Amino acid sequence: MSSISSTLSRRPGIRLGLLLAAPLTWLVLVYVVALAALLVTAFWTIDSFTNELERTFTLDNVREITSEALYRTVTLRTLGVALLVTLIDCAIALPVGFYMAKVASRRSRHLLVIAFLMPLWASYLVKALAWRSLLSNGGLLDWAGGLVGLGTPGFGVTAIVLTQAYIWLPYVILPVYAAYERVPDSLLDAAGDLGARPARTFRTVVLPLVVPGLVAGSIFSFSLTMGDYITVNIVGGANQMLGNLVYINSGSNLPLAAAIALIPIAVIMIYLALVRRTGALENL
Amino acid sequence: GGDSGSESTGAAEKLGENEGEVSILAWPGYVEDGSTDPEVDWVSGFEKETGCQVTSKVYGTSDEAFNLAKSGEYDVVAASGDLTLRMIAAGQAAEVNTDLIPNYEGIYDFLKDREWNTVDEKNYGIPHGYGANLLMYNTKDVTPAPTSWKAVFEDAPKHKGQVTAYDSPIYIADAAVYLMAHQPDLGIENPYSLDEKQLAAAVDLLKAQRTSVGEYWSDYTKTQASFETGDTVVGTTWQVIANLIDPKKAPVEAILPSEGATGWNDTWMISSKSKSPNCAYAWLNHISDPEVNAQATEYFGEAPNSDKACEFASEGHCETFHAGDEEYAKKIWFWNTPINDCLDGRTDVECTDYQDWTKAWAEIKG
Amino acid sequence: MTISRTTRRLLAAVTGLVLAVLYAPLALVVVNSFNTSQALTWPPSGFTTEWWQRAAVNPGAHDAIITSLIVASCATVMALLLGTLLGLAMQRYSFFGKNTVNLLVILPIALPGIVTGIALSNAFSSILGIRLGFFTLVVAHATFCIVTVFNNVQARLRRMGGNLEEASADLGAGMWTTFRLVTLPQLRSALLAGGLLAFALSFDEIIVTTFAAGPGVTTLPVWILTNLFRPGQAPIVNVVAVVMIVVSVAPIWLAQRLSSDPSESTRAIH
Amino acid sequence: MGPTESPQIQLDAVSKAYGDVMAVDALDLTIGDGEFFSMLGPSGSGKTTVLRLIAGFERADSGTIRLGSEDVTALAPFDRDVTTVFQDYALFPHLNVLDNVAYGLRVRGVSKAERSTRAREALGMVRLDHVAARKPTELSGGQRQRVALARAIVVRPKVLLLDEPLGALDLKLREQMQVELKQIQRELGITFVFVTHDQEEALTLSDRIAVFDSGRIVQLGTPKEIYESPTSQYVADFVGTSNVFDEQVSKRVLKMEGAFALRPEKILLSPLTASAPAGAMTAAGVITESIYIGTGHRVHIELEDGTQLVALEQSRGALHPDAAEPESRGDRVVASWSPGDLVPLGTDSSRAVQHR
Amino acid sequence: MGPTESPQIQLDAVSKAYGDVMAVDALDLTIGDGEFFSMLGPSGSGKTTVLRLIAGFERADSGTIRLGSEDVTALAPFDRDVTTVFQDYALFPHLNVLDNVAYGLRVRGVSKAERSTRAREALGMVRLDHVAARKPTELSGGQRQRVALARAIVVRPKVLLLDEPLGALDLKLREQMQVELKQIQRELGITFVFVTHDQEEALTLSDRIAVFDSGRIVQLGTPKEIYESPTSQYVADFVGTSNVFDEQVSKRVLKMEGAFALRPEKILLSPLTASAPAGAMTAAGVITESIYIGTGHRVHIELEDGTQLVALEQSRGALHPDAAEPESRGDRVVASWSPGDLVPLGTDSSRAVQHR
Ligand SMILES: Nc1ncnc2c1ncn2[C@@H]1O[C@H](COP(=O)(O)OP(=O)(O)OP(=O)(O)O)[C@@H](O)[C@H]1O
Ligand SMILES: Nc1ncnc2c1ncn2[C@@H]1O[C@H](COP(=O)(O)OP(=O)(O)OP(=O)(O)O)[C@@H](O)[C@H]1O
Ligand SMILES: NCCCCNCCCN
Ligand SMILES: [Mg+2]
Ligand SMILES: [Mg+2]
Repeated sequence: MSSISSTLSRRPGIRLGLLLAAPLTWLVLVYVVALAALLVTAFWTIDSFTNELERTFTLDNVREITSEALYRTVTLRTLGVALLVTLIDCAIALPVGFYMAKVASRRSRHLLVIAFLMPLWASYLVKALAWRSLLSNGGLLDWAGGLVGLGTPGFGVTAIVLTQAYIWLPYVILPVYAAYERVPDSLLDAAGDLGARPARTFRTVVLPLVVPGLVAGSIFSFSLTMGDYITVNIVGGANQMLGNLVYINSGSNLPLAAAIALIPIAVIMIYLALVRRTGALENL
Repeated sequence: GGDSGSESTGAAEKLGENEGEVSILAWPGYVEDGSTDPEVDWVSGFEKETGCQVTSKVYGTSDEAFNLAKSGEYDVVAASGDLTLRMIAAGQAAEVNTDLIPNYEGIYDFLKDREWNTVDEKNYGIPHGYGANLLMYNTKDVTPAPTSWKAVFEDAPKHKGQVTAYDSPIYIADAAVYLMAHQPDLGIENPYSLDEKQLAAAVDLLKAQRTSVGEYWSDYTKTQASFETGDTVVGTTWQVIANLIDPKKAPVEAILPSEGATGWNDTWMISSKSKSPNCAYAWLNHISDPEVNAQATEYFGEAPNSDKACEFASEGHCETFHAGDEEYAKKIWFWNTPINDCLDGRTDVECTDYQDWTKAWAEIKG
Repeated sequence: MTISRTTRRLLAAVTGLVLAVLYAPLALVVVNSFNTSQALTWPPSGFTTEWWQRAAVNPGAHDAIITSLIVASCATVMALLLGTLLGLAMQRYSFFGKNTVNLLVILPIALPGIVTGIALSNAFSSILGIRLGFFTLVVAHATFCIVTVFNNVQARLRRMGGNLEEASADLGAGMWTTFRLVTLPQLRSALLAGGLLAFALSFDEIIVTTFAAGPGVTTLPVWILTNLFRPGQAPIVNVVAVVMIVVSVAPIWLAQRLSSDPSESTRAIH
Repeated sequence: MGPTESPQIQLDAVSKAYGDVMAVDALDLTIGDGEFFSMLGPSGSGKTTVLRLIAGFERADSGTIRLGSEDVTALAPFDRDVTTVFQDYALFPHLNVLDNVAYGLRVRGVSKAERSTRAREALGMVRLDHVAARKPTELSGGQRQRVALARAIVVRPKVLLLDEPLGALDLKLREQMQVELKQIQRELGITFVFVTHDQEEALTLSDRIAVFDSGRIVQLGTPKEIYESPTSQYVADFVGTSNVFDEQVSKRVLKMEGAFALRPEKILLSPLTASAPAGAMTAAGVITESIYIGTGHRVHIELEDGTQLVALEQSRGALHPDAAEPESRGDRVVASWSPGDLVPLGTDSSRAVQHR
Repeated sequence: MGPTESPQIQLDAVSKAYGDVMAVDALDLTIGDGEFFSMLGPSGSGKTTVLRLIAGFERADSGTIRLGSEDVTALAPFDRDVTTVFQDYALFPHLNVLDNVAYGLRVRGVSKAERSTRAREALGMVRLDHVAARKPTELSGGQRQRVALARAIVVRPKVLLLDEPLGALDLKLREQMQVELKQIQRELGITFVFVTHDQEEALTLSDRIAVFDSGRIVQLGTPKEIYESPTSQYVADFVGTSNVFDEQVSKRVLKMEGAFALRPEKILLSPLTASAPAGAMTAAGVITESIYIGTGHRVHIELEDGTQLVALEQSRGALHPDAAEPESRGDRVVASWSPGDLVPLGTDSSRAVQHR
C-alpha cells in the first residue's frame, strides 16, 4: 500500500485520473450519450406505418414545434406555471428560512428542519392526489374556503400551480435555510450598528447573501415543474404542459417527442447559464 | 403486411415444450397474481399448471404499451384496438394459430375475425373482454335525461367545466360517431377511418367541446371521484365506473346513446420476437378459459368473451355488462387503429393515421 | 439583528401557517386511509380500518416497498461512490473542463424527469441493447442522485480544507490510510445528508422509473400509479403513504442527530 | 478629558446573564467624551458583552445605559449613535470596499454623490483609496481591518466600539495599526471603547484601562496606575510580568507583612562581590535562565530559599553609565531593589488569573 | 550544535514558484541536528513554503532537499521522518485527544496498548493527561496547541516543523507556551524549525534565525547577530524597532558616509542644559510623543532638521543610578549615543519591509 501511495503521491495526474475515471465514464456513457442520442433523434423521423425510426436528417419536427401555435401556447403555459411555482416557493421560503435560521431557538431549529424534511417522504403521487381531493368540489378547500367566502379554484392551471408549489416547497426551503445559516450574525449586527433598520438590513445585506440558496432552490422548483406531467393529469383539469406533450408522443413518435423535449432542455440550459454566476450550482 | 421486421413467416403449426417463463404486458387488472389482493389471482394456478413463470408489467396508455412492446421484451401483449393494428403493421405481432387454443372455440363469434384482431384473414390474437364507452350523467344536474351524445357536444356549454371525456387520441372516434349520425354529408362510414376533411370536422367539434371540459380522464378512480364530488356531471364512462359510484353521493345513469358508441375489445397478442411462444400460447388459452376469463373481466369491469364464462361470473354481471348481447354489441364501434389505408375500404383518399390523431389530440387539448 | 417582537411573532406565524399547509394534505391522507369511500371525497363517508387490514396483507404493496428500498439503496450506494469520487476530484484538483464536469453532474437533476427518462430508456434499449430492468433502473436513478452526494461532499471538503489530510500524511499515513481514517470520517455526515436526499429522490421517483424500469420491477410509486387504475385500491395507497411518512421519521431524525455532531461546530468551549 | 466632566457613556448597575453565567455583573462605568478607554481581561471575563450592551446588540437584564444625556437602555442598535469595529470585521461580502464604507451613509439617506465623497475620504484616512473597488475577500487581513474602521468612522458616531480589532494581525502590522488608531482617534475626537487581550496594546493606547474579571471591573485607572500600582495579584499578574510575593514569601524574603508585587525591570543584579547600595533590599541567588530578548535579557533567578524571581536586564547604549555585560546562566548574583518599588497588593491577592 | 557539524536538514538551490510568484527562490539552507531554527519574515515571504517543502507537501521545482543523509526531494510526506505542528493545529475533530496523539503510532502499526502508553506519555509532557478523553472542540486554544505538539512529538521525528504555532494564542498564553516549547525541545533534542511573524518570539527561542524576504534569506545568524548587527535596513526594520539613517540623513545628522541603524534603547535623552558625555554623538530635538509602555516610555523626537527619532526610556528601579523622571511631550532634549552603537547597513539598505 505504502509503495502505491508513494508512487501516487508523485503523480497527481494519475490520482486525478483515478478519481475521475468512474464518475466521468458513468456520466458520459450513460447520460451524455443518451442525451445526445435523443437530440439527434429530434432530427430524424418515423415511418408512420411501421413506426420504425427513419434515420435521415430532417428539420420537420423542429419546424413543427417552432411553427405550430400549440407548442407556443403550451410552452408559455409551462413557463408561466414553472415561474409562478418558483416565485411562490421563493416567497414562502424567504420568511420561513429566515425564521428557522435566525429567529428560532437552536432546539426548535432542529425540529423545524425535520418538519420540513419529512413531507419529502410522503409519495409525490399521494400528495398530488391529496391535493386533488382538497381542491375538488365540496373538498376541504371548498368547505373551508366557503367559510371565508372563497371557493376552490377547481382543477386547472391554478390547481397545477398550487399543487406543484406545495410539492416542491421543501426542496426550496431547505437550501434557502442553509443559505441563511451561512450568513454570519455579525453581519446583521454590523448593519444594525450602522443604522439600518431590520427591513433595510434584510434587503441590503441578508437578501443578496441568500440569493445563491434561493437560486439553488429555484432550480428544483423550476425544473421539476417544467418536466412534470403527472400532477398535471391529476389536478390540471383539461390542461396540458410540455411534459404531457413529450409523454404522449414518446410512445408513438419519439422524434417529435425529442424535438419537444428540446424546449425544456433549452430553457433549463439558459436558466443554468444565467444563474451560474451566483454560485448557486454548488448549493443544490 | 406482416413482413417488415417480422421474424415469423406464419403461425405456429404445433406446440412444443413450455419454456418455463413468459412475460406479459397488459392493462392493470388483466394479470393479477394475488399481489394486489390475495383473493384476486388467476396467475398462480397457471404457473403451477404449465410451469411457465409469469412476469408482468402494466401500462397506462396504448402509446406507452406500444413503446414498451417494441423493446421485444414481452411475449404476450394485451392490446386494445387502437394498438393492435400498429403492432401488426410494425411487425411486432405474430400470427396466432387459433387451432392451438382449445378455448378459442367458445368465444363469441361477433368478437372473432374483426378488423382489430385479424388482418388479411390472419388472426393476430384472441379476443378478451369488451365494453362500451358509455354516456354517464348526474341525474340531478342533467335534465332532461339525455339520450344522445349531444349532451357532451352541442349541449356541453350548459355544464361548462363539468364535462369530461376520455383522455386519448382515440376519443376522436367518439366525435366521429356523433358526426356520422348528425352530419351525414361528411360521409363518415367508420369512425376509425377519417380522411383529412373528416378528421378536421371531428377536431373542430372536439375543440368546441374543450371549452366546456372540466377535465379529461384516463384512470377510473379519478372520474369516479369527480362524479361523486360533482366536479363532473356528464361525460364518457365505463360501466364499471358507473357501478362503483356511490349513489348517495351522486345519482348517476350510464346509457348507450342513440348514435351508438365506441368501445373496446382487447386482444391477447403474441410478440413476433417472443422467445417463449409455447408459454405464450398456454397463457392465451388460460386467459380464455371461461372461469379465468370471467374472473379477469369481472375484476376489470367488462363483459367476458363467452357465454360459458357467464356461468362463472357473479350474479348479474353478464346482464349489467350486456355480455353476449349481439344487438348491443352491434351499436359499438370497437376501438381500432387508424392507419393510412382507409379501414372503410375507400381507396381514393388516404386516411389519417394514429400519428395524425395524436397530433390532433394534443392540438385539441391546446 | 434586533428584530421586533412583532416581527418575530409574524415570522413564527408564517412558519406555523406554512407548516400547517404542508401537513394539512398529509393529514387528509391519514383521514382518507380510514374513509369508507374509495374515491377520496370530502367529507369522509365513514370510518373503517378495512384498508389498513387489506394493506397489511397486500403482497403487492409489500413487494413494491421492498423493491423501492432495494432500488433506492443501490442507487444511493452508486451515487455515494461516484459522488464522493467526483467531489474529491473537483475539490482537490483543478483541471481543464472542470466547469463542464460540474454542469454535467447537475444536468440529470435539472433537466425534467421526462427528458431524462426517454433519453435513458431510448439509449438503453435502442443504442446499448440492454434489457430494461432492475439494472437500468438503478443506473438511471443513480445518475440523477449523484449530484446530491457530490454537492454535500464538495461543500464539506471545502470547509475541511486540505489540512487534516496533510496532517495525516505528515504523521506517516499513506493515501488510503488517510482516506480511511481521516477523510471518510470527516465526510460522514455529509455523506449521510447527501445519501438521504439521494435515497428520498430515488424512492419517490416515478417519471424516470416509468421509462427505465423493465417488466417485473414494480417500485412503490409505480405500484401506486397502477393501483389508481385498479378498482378500489386508492385507499390502500393512502395507507401505504401514511406508513411511509411515519417510517421516514427515523432516518431523518438520525441524520439530524448525526449532523449536529459537535465536530461540526468549530466553536471552542471556554 | 476626565470621565466625569462630560460623560459620554454611563453604565449604572448593568447586569447581563447568559443562563447561569453572569457575563456582566452589576457594572458601573463612566467613560468621558473623547476618551480612549480600554477593557482588558482574560477570555470570558465579559468585555465583549459590555461592548454589545453599549452597542445595543444585547439588552441588559437590569441597570441603565446612557449615551451622552440620553437613556438608551431600551433602544435598538440602529437608534444609537455608536458604531462598532467587529473582531472578525463583519464586512459585507457582496459589497465592494467603497460600498461597505458608504453603507452607514446609504441607510441614512445620504445622496449617492456625497456618500461616495465621504466614503473615499474615510478610506483616505486609513490609506486605502486604491482598493475602493475590490471585494473584501480580495484584501489582506490588515486591509480588511482598516476597511472596517473606515466603515465605522464614516458616519461620525459619538462613540466607536472596537472588539479586539487588531487580534488577527501580525505583530508588525499591529504596531502600525496601533499608531494609526491613536492618530484617528485624536483627529476625530471620538470616544473609543477598545477591547483587547493584549496588555501592552492597552498600555500604549489608552487614556484609561479597566481590568475585567468575571463580569466585574477589578481595577480602573490610567495605564501607569494599572501597571505601577496594581491593587491585586490578579492585576499585577495580568498586566505585564510581575514577581508576586505572597504573604509567606514576603515574610521569608522581605521580612515584611502582606503581599507585594515587584516588576522585573526594577530589580538590579550585581555580582556577589559588589556591595549593596544604601537602603536596598537584597537577596542572593543563582541564574537559572538568561533569555535574550533584543532590548535586553530576561533573567530567571532562583533565590536561596527556592523562590523564583524574574529580572529584566535592559541593554543600553555604551553611553549609559551602567551599560554592562549581562550575567549568564549559572552565575551567582545578588538581586537588589528599593523598598519603594514594592507594590503592596490588596486583600484578594490570592486570586490568580484564570483563563476560562 | 553548529549546523555544519551534523546537518539535519539541507536545502540546495531549492526553488518553488506558484504561477509567476517565486515563493522560494534558489534557497540554500543548512540546519543542524538539535537546533532550534526560526524563520522570520513578513507575510508572503515564503516561510510556510519552505516548511511545506521540507515536510513534503509541496514538490520543489528545482534543487534538492536532504534530511540527515537521505535525499528526500521526491519523497511523499509519509515517507519523511518529519512532523509538523500546524498553525490551526489541524487536530482530527472526530478523534479524542488520546487518539489524536496516538494517530502517528497507529498508522505505523504500533500495538494498541503501546500506543496508548506512549500517547499518554506525550500528553504528560505537555501536561494534558487530564483531557485525554475529550474531543478537540472541547479544548481551549492553548490546550489544542499542546495536543498538536504532543501528536507531532510522539512519533519521535528527527525534525519538528512548527508554522506559527502560537499565532492564535493571546499574549499571556503565548509567553507561557514559549517557555514550554523551549523546554520540550531541550528535553527531546529534536531539531525544531519554527516559523513566526513575531520577532520577539524568534529572538527569545531560537539558536539561529533566518530573516526572509521574497523567497530568499536576507540574513541568517544568532538572535544577537540579527538584532544587534542587522546587515540591511530591511532586517533592522523588521526585527525590533530601529532608527535607520539612510545615506542622506547620515550625512546631515551623523556627518558620516553610508547608512546606519540605531536601536532606540541605545539613545540617551538629556535636558538641553546637560553636557554631553565624552565621545558621544548628539542631536537636539523636541519630543513629539511619549508613550507609556509599562516597562518604560517610547519617546518620539523630531530633530531640528526634521528627522524622526525613536528612543526607549526604560523605567528602572529606584536603585538604578539613572532612574530619572521621563521627559514629556514638548520638552526640548538632546539625544546622544555612542558611535559604537551605530550599525552600518549593507548595500540593499534602501529596501524597506513590504507586506505582500
Ligand atoms: N451568546 C451567549 N450565550 C451564552 N453565553 C455567552 C454568550 N455570550 C457570552 N457568553 C458567556 O458570557 C461570558 C462573557 O463572555 P464575553 O464574550 O463577554 O467575554 P470576553 O471577555 O469578550 O471574552 P473573549 O476575550 O474570549 O472575547 C462568558 O462566560 C461567555 O461564555
Ligand atoms: N498554493 C498557493 N498558490 C499560489 N500562490 C501561493 C500558494 N501558496 C503560497 N503562495 C504564494 O507564495 C508566496 C509565499 O507564500 P508563503 O505562504 O510561503 O508565505 P509566508 O511567509 O508563509 O507568509 P505568511 O506569513 O502570510 O504565512 C506568497 O506570495 C503566496 O501568495
Ligand atoms: N430529472 C430527474 C429529476 C428527478 C426528480 N424526481 C423528483 C421526485 C419527487 N420527489
Ligand atoms: Mg470577546
Ligand atoms: Mg505562512
